[in-house]
Amino acid sequence: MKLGFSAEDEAFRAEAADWLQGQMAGEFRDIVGIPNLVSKVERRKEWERQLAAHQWSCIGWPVEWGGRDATLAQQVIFAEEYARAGAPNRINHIGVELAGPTILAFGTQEQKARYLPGIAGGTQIWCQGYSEPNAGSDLANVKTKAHLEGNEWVVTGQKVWTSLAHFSDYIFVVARSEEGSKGPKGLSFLLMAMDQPGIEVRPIRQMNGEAEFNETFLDAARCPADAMLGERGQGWGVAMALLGFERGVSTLAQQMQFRNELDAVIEAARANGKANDPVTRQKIARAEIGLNLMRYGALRMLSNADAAGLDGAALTYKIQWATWRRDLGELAMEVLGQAGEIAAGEAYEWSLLPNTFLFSRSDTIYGGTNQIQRNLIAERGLGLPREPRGNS
Amino acid sequence: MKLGFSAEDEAFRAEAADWLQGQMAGEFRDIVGIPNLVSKVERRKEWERQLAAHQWSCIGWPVEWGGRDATLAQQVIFAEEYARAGAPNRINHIGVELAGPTILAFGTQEQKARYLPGIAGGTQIWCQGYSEPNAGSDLANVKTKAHLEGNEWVVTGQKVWTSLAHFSDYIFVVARSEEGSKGPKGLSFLLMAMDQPGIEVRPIRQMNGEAEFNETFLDAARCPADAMLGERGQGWGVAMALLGFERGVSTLAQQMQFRNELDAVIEAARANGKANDPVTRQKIARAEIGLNLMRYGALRMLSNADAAGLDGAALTYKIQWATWRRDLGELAMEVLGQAGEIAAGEAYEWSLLPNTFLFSRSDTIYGGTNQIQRNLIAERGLGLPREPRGNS
Amino acid sequence: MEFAFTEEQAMIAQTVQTFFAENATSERTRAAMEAGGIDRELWASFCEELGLSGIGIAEEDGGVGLGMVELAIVAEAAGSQVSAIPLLGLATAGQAIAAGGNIAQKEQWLGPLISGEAIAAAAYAPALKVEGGRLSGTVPFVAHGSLADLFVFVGEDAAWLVAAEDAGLSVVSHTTMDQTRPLATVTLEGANAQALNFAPAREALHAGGWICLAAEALGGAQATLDRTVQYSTERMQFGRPIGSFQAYKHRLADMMVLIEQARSAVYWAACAVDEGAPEAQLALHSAKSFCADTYFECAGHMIQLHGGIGFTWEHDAHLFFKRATSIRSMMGDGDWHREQVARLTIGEAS
Amino acid sequence: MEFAFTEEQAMIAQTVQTFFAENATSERTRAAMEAGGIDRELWASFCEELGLSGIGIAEEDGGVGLGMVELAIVAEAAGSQVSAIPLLGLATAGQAIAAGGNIAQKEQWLGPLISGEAIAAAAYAPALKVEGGRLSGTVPFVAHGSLADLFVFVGEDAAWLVAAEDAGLSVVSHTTMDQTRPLATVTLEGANAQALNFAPAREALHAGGWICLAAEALGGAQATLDRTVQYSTERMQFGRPIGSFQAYKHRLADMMVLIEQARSAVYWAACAVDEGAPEAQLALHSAKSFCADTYFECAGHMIQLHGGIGFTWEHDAHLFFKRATSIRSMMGDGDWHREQVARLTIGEAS
Repeated sequence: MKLGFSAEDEAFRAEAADWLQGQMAGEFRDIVGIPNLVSKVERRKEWERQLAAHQWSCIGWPVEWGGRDATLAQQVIFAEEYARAGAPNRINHIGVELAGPTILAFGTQEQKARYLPGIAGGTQIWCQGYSEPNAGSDLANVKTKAHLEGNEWVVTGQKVWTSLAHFSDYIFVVARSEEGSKGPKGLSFLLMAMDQPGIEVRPIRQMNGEAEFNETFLDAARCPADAMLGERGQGWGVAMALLGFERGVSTLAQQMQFRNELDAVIEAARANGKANDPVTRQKIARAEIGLNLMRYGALRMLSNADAAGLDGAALTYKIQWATWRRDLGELAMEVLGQAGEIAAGEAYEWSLLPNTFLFSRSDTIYGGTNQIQRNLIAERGLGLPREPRGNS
Repeated sequence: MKLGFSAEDEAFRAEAADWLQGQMAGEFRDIVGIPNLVSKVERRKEWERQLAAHQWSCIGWPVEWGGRDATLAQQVIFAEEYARAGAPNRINHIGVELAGPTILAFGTQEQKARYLPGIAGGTQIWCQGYSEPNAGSDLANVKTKAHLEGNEWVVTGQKVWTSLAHFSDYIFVVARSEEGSKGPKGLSFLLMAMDQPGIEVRPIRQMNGEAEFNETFLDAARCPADAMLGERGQGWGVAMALLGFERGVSTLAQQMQFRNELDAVIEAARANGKANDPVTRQKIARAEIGLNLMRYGALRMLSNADAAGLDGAALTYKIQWATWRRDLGELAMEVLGQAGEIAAGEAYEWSLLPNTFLFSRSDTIYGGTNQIQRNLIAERGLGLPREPRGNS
Repeated sequence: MEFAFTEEQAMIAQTVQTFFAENATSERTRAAMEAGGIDRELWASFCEELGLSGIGIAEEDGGVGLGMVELAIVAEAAGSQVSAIPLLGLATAGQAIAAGGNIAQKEQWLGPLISGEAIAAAAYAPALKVEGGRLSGTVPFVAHGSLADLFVFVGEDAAWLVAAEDAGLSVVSHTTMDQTRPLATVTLEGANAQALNFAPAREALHAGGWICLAAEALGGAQATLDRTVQYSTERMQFGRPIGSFQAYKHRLADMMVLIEQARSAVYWAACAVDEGAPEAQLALHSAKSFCADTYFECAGHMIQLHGGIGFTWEHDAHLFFKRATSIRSMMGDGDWHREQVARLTIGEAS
Repeated sequence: MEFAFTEEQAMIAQTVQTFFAENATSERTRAAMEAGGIDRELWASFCEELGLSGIGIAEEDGGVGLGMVELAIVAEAAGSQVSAIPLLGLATAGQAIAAGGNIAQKEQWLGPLISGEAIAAAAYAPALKVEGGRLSGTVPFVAHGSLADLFVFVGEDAAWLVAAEDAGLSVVSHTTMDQTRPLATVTLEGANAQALNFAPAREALHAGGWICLAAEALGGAQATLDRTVQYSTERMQFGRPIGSFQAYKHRLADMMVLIEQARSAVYWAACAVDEGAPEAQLALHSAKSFCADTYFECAGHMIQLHGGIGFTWEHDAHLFFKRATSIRSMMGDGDWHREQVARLTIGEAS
């Protein structure tokens, strides 16, 4: 058990920090520290291409696909230095962190060659087509249908909560390819281009006033027959494996964002004197402790990643961070007081902390609500009986 | 809507206060302020006979059965003055507050004449035979059996958590009188004398070191055929109606005990300086608010008692007080610090606050766990679907 | 001692609940959010047709008498629909003028306030300085401040009444998280101030405001519960209504436990004020802090238990959530009110 | 960077878990509760057979080397059985002597402590006064104080070692809520004190003690979860195992979420101390406060989820609950540790 980094690791850190800071102080200084995922999209695409050009786009991937085969320690270091330099959140995080690793795990050599360069190269943005209006917590209740027509899959249905769909190039879609099938059986995992007449995207405005999520309507949308990942009818397994990648190194990048948010709370408390209030200090301390335990939980989870089976720390991670961030949002508003309820300008647009307060209400819902997480923990982590399905 | 008392009520208050304070300063000063239910039993029986002799034993009952037909306001006042005078908790509270009202509601004239004078007169102590080892949360799963032999019921089975059984004269037993019946159907409600060879009581030691609860073994225990309250096989309805009386005026007496406990916490905080700590002050304020809301919830519940159906405030009362007291116990230990973990003498016996801390862990369990309470609130109060039974 | 509505109170409750349910619809509230945070038509109907805007103001002053219990009944009903009306201004400034105004002030202002011709706003304003009857300074976070015709400001040892048309007064409105009751910043530069009788004005303003907010919170919390219960019987997942899942049911039960306590708190405080009970201050601080927290908790649960649609703009859940957020921070946050409870219970910290 | 047990650490973990599970049975613990709060045979086996009592003490001082990670592994296993052994005294006093003792002190005491011949206790003792090498004053709440052969006391700017046999020292034992680690009051009247090197002694005592308590709490919390999961599959109500009810399952899930964080906390702190990381103090305060709260929460859930039998003397649930209670208040309560975290994060309050 060891937390410190080796001299070799520290050399890697120096290299990464040097390059990242140079970029953020130079050519890309106009996009330093953007927290959301929807602004300055074009410039951020340029930045992601720049990362790729210098082989920093997906360092954990194999060298042959544009990565560096980086060790866990190196990935941890890169995430830290990326955040420290103020580089913006990855606009293609779904491609780099979810689609890419899943294609690496399940794709044929031909599929890898077709999709990975676009992801690694920062030229193709991806989004995720899982949830449907009646398949939310009950994710396996997918109604979107796919059937083969010649050498193409034809897909019809409706996806919802498709984050970033409005500027994505590809979407992976879980669709029912086997007629008459029910639940997790008979689903297939398809990789589809967004730019086609059969796909329409309508933004969903959230309570914070922004629209990061979308409804995606598929009306005889098409993709090649061989744009299926894994076996036909076995898409559920691929879909679940992909969710496992959500608990990968990307959690560390996310934590850097959380660190910024907590630091902003502390700064606000210092500025208005709440930092002297013992009750507030207790709450800030709890947030500080919680953030550190997330960090060390993630390191534990990543260090044990080779161990077989789902580790406890990994199963509990989603509810942990979502709850932490929701609580941080509440604390932020307590610290800010009424000032936190006033927008800077005329538009209904929120600065970092009020936005965290509002947006974090969705954190405990998307990607599996806190209730679904507790089911998973109890059933998979503790072996308790499964929740019975009703008859319908 | 009115909280204040009329001049007539205040005159009643003066009379009650005068008598109670006189007693507690005089003949019964040796039993002032005993919080538990198990010490100085004989003297307390004398006190309860004294209450009866002066018609203060059960003032809400009809005059013909030893009461005063007191109004709600008078009952509220009496509960307040009883506590203010430091009179000890009623050892026969199950008789006076549960058995008595149930007999008044369901008993024949003959049954009333047989049982009520002993309760009102303070000469017969009662206990409650509901729970069994396999009928806890699932209370209707009673296995204790009763069958008629001549003009007697013969009862065999095991009851558990029978509070005060070791010095009770009577027990009311929910038993399965109809062979082959299941669940709430086929149960009968029997009133049985404790002093007979077929009944054996074994105390259960609790985590606080005391033994207020018991196991009660019935081995061909007997009672007359007409010692059944309500109809044969309809005992569940009687049993549930009795539980309704738990939310009666007796809640006010209980709240006076809670007031003493909170006052003790405040006194301890003043004594050791914690009263100056802003974090502790917040917690004490929450307890103070919670206690007041219990009081006004109880008054609301009692003022609406004539309204048909179960009122929301009544349904939520049990979980509210049980949770409040558990939290108060935790707060008490935080305020006391390590000093709270040391007993006064060599015996494993606890003073007021540490005892509250330990004993309150059973408050959220007996009489329906917090989980069962939430089921009741959701199903009866909000009309949500019932929890499905399994197959067994 | 009878802690239940009288027949008259029950009738008022039914009337106002129906009025707000029928008129303060989501569509109208959303239109008001785009129009400065007020549904003027609704407010006019409330004042003119319902005739309850004079609650808590004596009949000789043009009011309808009655008291804080009836004010709470109204605010509870208004809150249950997140109505975009300047009720809080009336409950604070109106009460302050009725209790601390002289005859001329009452005659000038109470009639127009009760009829709805004039809108009032009030704020705690410790930073204001007075010199020769002229007020200067900045007052932030004035609820519905950009709509007000009249302001009541309460300082540390004085209270003033200022007309919005005063040349020395200017208002900047803000885009506010809760768009149904936006905040404004009022700047005074030698504005002409009429003094109110400080102690009674402040006391009445606090009682009216805290009860109004607590009762709004109660009504809002009950609405989040009712709407979520409704949703839970309609929405199916895993082949069952989601309201049949025990974890879901228990969350709803927890909401009800809080709400029933909030109900006791509101009407305890209202009764205690009406009866001049010594525990009135304890009750007011308890009600404001407990009800605001309850509303916030319940509105959060409403979002969570609605899943994805719960955090969309289209769904009403966020209206409740944002109103709850604003009630929490308005007129003293929870920690402050609890510290007042601690002072009353334990005494000052040394 | 490899935040997982080495093979050696995994082996130690397995060994000590087996040892305590087999030997620190409920029967033996209950016997120890009636016998002053120690299972002497268990402690002797631990020190002599297992050979892990020298953990964290250098081999040249008679220890077995290794560090806080291994100490945590041992304390976690001991805590999971609520073992009645003076491990905390060793983790505090032993570490303090190893870090702040001179050669003579180490030679005199470390051997007997490691072999189990001598038992140590330690306490924060700001009220002690020293005059000419003689200590006077009262030290309350000394864990296992009535069994100790040796005391380490830490004042505000000095630390001392006092032998229990010193004529100037007397001990009064107390009936304590947690009977597996009773508290005593030690009174000193001119007792002969040997000074330790203050700063390193205090630092080592704190690190050893906080890690020991946090790890005990982790082990205890995990045991409450494991035992409740076990019970939930056996106990039937309503014709179903109670562990099939969603509200019950979710409570167990909440326990697991806390416990996994507690596990991260313990080993983060232990690693940080072993590696001399600058964040070691932050980690220690985090671990002590978080793990103690987690244990208390989980032990409370254990009682609740066992229903009636959960609050009986006969069932083990109260042993966990009382140990959790004592860990919470021992060596700084949660509020104090969190205030230290706040100082490290925000700075001093002004």
